[in-house]
Amino acid sequence: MMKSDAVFHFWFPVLAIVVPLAVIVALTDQFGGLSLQRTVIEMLISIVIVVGLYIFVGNSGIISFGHATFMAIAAYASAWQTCCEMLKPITMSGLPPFLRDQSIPLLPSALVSILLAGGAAFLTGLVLMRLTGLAASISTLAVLFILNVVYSNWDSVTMGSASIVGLPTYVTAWLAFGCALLAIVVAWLYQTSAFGLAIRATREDEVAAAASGISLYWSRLIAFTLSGFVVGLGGVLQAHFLGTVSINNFFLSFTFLALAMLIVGGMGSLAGAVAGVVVVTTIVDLFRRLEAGISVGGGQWSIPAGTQELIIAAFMLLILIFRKNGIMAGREIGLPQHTHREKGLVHG
Amino acid sequence: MLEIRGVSAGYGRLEALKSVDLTVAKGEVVFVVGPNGAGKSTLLKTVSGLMAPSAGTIAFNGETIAGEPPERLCCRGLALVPEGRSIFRTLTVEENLSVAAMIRSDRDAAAADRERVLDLFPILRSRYHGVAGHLSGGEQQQLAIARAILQRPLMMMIDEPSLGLAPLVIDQVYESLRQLNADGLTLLVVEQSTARILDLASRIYVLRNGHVALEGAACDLADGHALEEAYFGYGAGRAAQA
Amino acid sequence: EDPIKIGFAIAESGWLSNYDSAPFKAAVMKIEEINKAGGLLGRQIEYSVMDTKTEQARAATVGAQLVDGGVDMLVVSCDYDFGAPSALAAKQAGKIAFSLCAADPKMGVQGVGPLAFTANSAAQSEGIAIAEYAQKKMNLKTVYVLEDLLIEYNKSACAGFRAGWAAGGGEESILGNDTFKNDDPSIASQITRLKGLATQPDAVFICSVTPGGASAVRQLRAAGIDLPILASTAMVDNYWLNAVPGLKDFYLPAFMSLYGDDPRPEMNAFLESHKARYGEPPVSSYSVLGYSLIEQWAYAVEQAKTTESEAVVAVMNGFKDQPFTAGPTSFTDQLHIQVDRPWLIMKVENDSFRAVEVYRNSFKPDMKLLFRVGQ
Amino acid sequence: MANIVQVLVDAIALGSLYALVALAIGLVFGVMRLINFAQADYITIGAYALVVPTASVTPPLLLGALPAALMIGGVLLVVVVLALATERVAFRPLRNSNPSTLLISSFAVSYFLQNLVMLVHTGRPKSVGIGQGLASAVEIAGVRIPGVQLLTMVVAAGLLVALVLFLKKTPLGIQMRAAAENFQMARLLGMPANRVIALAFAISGLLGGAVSLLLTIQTGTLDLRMGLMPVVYAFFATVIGGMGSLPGAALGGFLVGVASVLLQTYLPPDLRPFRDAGVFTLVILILLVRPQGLIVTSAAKERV
Amino acid sequence: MSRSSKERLEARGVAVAFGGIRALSGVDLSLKRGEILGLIGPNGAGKTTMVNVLSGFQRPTSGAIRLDDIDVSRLSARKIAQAGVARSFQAARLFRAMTVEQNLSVAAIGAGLARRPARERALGILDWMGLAGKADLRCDSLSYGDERRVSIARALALEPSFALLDEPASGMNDAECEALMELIARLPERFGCGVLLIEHNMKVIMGVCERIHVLDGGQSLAEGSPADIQMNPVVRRAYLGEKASDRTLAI
Ligand SMILES: Nc1ncnc2c1ncn2[C@@H]1O[C@H](COP(=O)(O)OP(=O)(O)OP(=O)(O)O)[C@@H](O)[C@H]1O
Ligand SMILES: Nc1ncnc2c1ncn2[C@@H]1O[C@H](COP(=O)(O)OP(=O)(O)OP(=O)(O)O)[C@@H](O)[C@H]1O
Ligand SMILES: [Mg+2]
Ligand SMILES: [Mg+2]
Repeated sequence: MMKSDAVFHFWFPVLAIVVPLAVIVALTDQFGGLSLQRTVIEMLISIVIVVGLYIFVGNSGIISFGHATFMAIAAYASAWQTCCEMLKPITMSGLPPFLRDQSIPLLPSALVSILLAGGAAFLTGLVLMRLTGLAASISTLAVLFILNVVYSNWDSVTMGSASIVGLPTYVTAWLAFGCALLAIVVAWLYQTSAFGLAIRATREDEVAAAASGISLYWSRLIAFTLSGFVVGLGGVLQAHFLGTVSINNFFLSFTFLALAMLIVGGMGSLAGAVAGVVVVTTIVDLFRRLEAGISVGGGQWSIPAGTQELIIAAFMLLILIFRKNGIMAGREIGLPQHTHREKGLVHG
Repeated sequence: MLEIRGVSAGYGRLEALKSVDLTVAKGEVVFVVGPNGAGKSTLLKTVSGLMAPSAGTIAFNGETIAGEPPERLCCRGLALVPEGRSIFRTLTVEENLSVAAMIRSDRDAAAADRERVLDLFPILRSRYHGVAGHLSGGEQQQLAIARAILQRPLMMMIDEPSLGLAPLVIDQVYESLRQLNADGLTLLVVEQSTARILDLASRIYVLRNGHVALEGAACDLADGHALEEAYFGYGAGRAAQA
Repeated sequence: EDPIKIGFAIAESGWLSNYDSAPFKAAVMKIEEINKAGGLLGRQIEYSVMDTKTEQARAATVGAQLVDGGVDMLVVSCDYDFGAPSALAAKQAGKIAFSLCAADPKMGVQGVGPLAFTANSAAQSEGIAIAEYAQKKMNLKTVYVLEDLLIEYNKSACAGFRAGWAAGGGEESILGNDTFKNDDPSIASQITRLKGLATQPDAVFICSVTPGGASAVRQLRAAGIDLPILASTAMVDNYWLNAVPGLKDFYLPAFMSLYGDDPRPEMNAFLESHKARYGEPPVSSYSVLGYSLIEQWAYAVEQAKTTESEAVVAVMNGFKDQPFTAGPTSFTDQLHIQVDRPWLIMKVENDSFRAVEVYRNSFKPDMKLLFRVGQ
Repeated sequence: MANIVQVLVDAIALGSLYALVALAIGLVFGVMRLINFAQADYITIGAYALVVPTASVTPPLLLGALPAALMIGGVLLVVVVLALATERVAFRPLRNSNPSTLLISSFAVSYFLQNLVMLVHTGRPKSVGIGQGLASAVEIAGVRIPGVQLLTMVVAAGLLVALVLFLKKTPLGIQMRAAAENFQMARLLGMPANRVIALAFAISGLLGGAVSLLLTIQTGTLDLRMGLMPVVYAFFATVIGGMGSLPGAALGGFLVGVASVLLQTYLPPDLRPFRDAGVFTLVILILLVRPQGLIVTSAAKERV
Repeated sequence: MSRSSKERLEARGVAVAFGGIRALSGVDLSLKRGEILGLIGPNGAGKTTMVNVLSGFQRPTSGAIRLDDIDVSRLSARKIAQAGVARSFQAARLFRAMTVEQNLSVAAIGAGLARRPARERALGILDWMGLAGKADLRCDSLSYGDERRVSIARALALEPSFALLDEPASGMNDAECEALMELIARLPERFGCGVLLIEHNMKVIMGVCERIHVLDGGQSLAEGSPADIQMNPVVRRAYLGEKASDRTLAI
């Protein structure tokens, strides 16, 4: 096999995800309306977040409810650094002076925020990754609640449960795309690395992995930290897309939605993570438009307000029932002959 | 008692059984042997109702049963000891046995049967209140067989009874199968190795790649050559014609 | 001539829709009245509505879409958190954003920006008003404060209450503070603490909203605590009174009475026209704020003779006790929220709210209190 | 002294409520590896069944207008039917799926039900005044016990004992545990396994209905999210108590309830808003010390 | 523990009790590098428990495990694996959603290799075992026999000093057993490791073991050469059965 051929093979699953995304971004950027463009940006940010979530959840098989925590940490950190110079001394009087009285340029502040999210994930993981299975999941849920309680009542720094409003909104479609690309590449490099292989083994069988000399703790801690960084990036993007940061946006419903996207797509593969986001976003947007009303043959037609949520819930259930392992069923998009072999049709 | 005609079954696109014919008469002990992946377990799963056949008919005691749910078949007197034991790991040994006896209405006889299997497998008595999941591999296998005996079926299907059993215990199991058969139980047994089966079997089927490669009375196959040929496929063509 | 366009970026679904819908209907009513009377600056007013679905991201998107569609003014959700994203979109296009009933001063100059207004009073003002009323008119000397941590509105109302009470009766007359969460199934330990006080207070102030507030009142009464209960405006509606049949001695400040006993004739007139237009009284007294919102803006436009934001804002910033249906209204170039508009004090009697009297607070919250700095 | 006793009573009362919910969560988890978030909506819908389904904020009573026995029966029936319906429609087809898929499917069911209630009743909280008499407190030796809390304690303790006996001693209970563990094998042994599993859901519905009533009597209010926090607490309770152990679930429920009340009571005022952070930290600490939970049944320990 | 090859793996007076059940009581067992030791005994004799103890999955209630005279009883399963003791399981326990090559690579990574060298080692072992063609198959599509072979291969990918194999031949037919015997017999020479082999299939045990240790009821019953064990009346009574030699044991 030629070298470049091997490289192409290695990167093909990533290309198969990224190229269609790029096409979507280019098309909507050129031809889409405001609402569609914003939906696409939201989708790309969700990809960053869900891919970040996937790095841990998908590879380790442990559901984490705690990742919104790291997003919140990054988003708030970014808000403290970049938001509303005039308002900060009043509403966030508890901030240390170097933050309270000045703004920090966007790029360094984003990097610092992401580092903070990753660091928080590392520290959390240091404690929690001794746990496995359900205990680990529940403890991440506890972390989510703890952060929520702390941030919604630490009034002088976080403005409590009120939104911090007025962050610079610099997130464009192409920036979001670039970040999604980065997240996907990071996830791919990780999952194909030795660390990725090791943690996938622990997902399949913890006992056999231990017998193979794999440390459950360290492999999970690495994944947890890395995914903390990536969702931190997602948090920063979301903050600077909406222009507002609110702790309530990083709580249960958000967590459930992100997990739902991951699992609908199939949590066992990177392609699944992305597919889940794309499919769920599309369905939501479609029914949102139907609810707002479309013109059919001259007349206005719409579904009753509030039915959108019902339909989306039913839709997700149907996907889960008919594709138990999600849309991609844990597989990456490989080159044709590759998928053939992987499916194991050639029987021994 | 059991009549299987042209039954096919599979997993998704993979067809594991291809038009299999097989009959078991009342009181017979029929063995099914064959290499890994031949479809032996699939055959038992299909008969017991765990899988629906994609074609063909299955009749038990003269009534067609294809497509009936396993709980109904169980009530008709068909028991299966599936591959991989399938004991209830979180239940105690006692509860595992109780569950099997629950469908029986003859309580006294069930209690007597329970004593009988505990005598047959004394290790189960000593682990009676222990959790079944903690048993050793062979002990679990014994529990699975004991449970099927307790069901007091008309016909018992066992998938690889000797799996994980010590040689001595295999002897006991085969001995008790012989006794049960003598008491009127019909048996359909899947085995991996042909070494032990000849003196218990009434008839033997060799399954290969989802086909019946050879079928015959045990005494006809006693020299073992035809059996081995069919088994390993040296003369697959010839055997199929036979 | 081209019509004037008003956009509504409000919640038509999700929990916030319950708060947005009543003032929205009243706002529409006012627009219709203006149109019937010949329009504004001789132009008819057109309005369009888009649903934020009670999501911040949606709120930002529909705000941008409405502004993109060329509205002259954007009406945004009742709540600061969900109104602000739309208001920011308006700000970027240089348009006025007017919140139906945000009670947070950040929906204004220091938060969203100089083009943002809200039709409501600051939550602190409610707390101050009921505190002063209780001291001066009800002659209560000591109080115990129960704070629901669910939303900032509660915290602000409590902050206002404490400041107002301390101003009149001294810090020490607040015998204690306790907190609870709106969704706590039980406040038994809070009750135990209250009952364990060395001296029982003269009243309890609860800054909360339904359902948690209603549940707290029920549990207080069930525990045999018959003290007067003071509360904030959000608890004004009758519907939760089922939870505490026979409730007595319950007071709060409100915008207006929906039951025809408001001492102010303009409120009753509003009530009548609402019944005429929709066949029923408003479901919530917040309704009048939406009506008054359009009234205030239209008045400013008329004065400015243009819909240009800067000119209109200049007029509005000059309002000083300008009489509108909702009450005297003041804005300055620093404050785009009311801090001492008179309140209608109401109490519960025969399982319904009854108007008592109109009360205007004398203690005005300063900026520190409004933004709860150092609280 | 009386004060400490009072605090303990408060704590145990809240703990019992969480224990009741935890029993339901634990039971269904036991049979299906499903952490059923829709339990929250069973509770909510049971409570909403008390009033006529309408958008009005002051709806007339429906089941709530019936005499007590009928009302209780009616609410329990509604929730049991609901639980069975969700089992049949959503969870049965997903049997054998991995726990994460099941969990997400229960989110979907929950989301569906919540929005259904919202569509019918609107999102505005409502109120019902049932059980006013029960809600008021009795004083025993200076200790105040609201009737409904006493009832909660009794019901929780009674149901715990009943359920444990049912699962350990009755044939149906043993069958349920068997079917929970190995569905196919249970069928092979002649059990109507689908019905047996559905029974577990019916019981969880029964528990849900009981919680609906107790909660409504306590708070007098109906809200879309009224079931959520109890279920979240129960969720923690089941795990720290030891998954698969009903006494563990109940114990966990007590612990979170007690911790919550004690923190509320003894934290200094400035820290009281952070009460729940304390409770959840405690959850994490317990898990770190006992990852399998407080009560580990020997069956839960898997051998290699 | 460092990874240099060890010469001897020993159990000294190992006892394991589960509540009242004494799965092992005071068993001594020693495995040298390069030898194949059979471990047989009736069901429930404690064989799997012994492997669990040796591989760190079960703390002994008393007694010690020594690797070249270093006490490793307190080490975790992972550390012991890294120190050179590999095991297979009674059920294959493969990483089912991964390919065969990845299964082996995981063990190589566990032994400290990077991704690329791990793959090379994995492919080398697969090649040696005649499984090269299956390197890229997912394990959930393997036949039963291949599954068992891969699980052995995975243990070997640790390049262990000692390989503990728990009933590798169960569920295999006669021909497959024979292939497996051949494979096991070649392990010491190829990997330089000692092999502890648990089997109920006497053909396999008698065919490849140099020494056999018999457990019964958690206690050592006998140890010796295959011929000795076969003729040992105690072993025959407890385990093999009286009819044993005429059928199963034919070598
Ligand atoms: N659950 C399954 N999904 C997909 N394919 C399966 C499944 N179970 C068995 N197969 C395939 O069906 C074929 C027949 O399998 P079956 O288990 O019936 O064989 P068998 O004769 O019992 O083999 P063994 O001796 O290994 O038990 C094999 O190719 C096997 O890989
Ligand atoms: N975790 C446990 N709890 C209780 N008893 C146990 C546990 N693990 C093993 N045992 C008991 O210890 C004994 C030894 O079990 P072990 O699995 O070592 O036997 P074995 O020799 O491997 O048997 P087999 O040949 O059947 O696999 C068995 O009787 C078993 O019931
Ligand atoms: Mg088989
Ligand atoms: Mg064993």
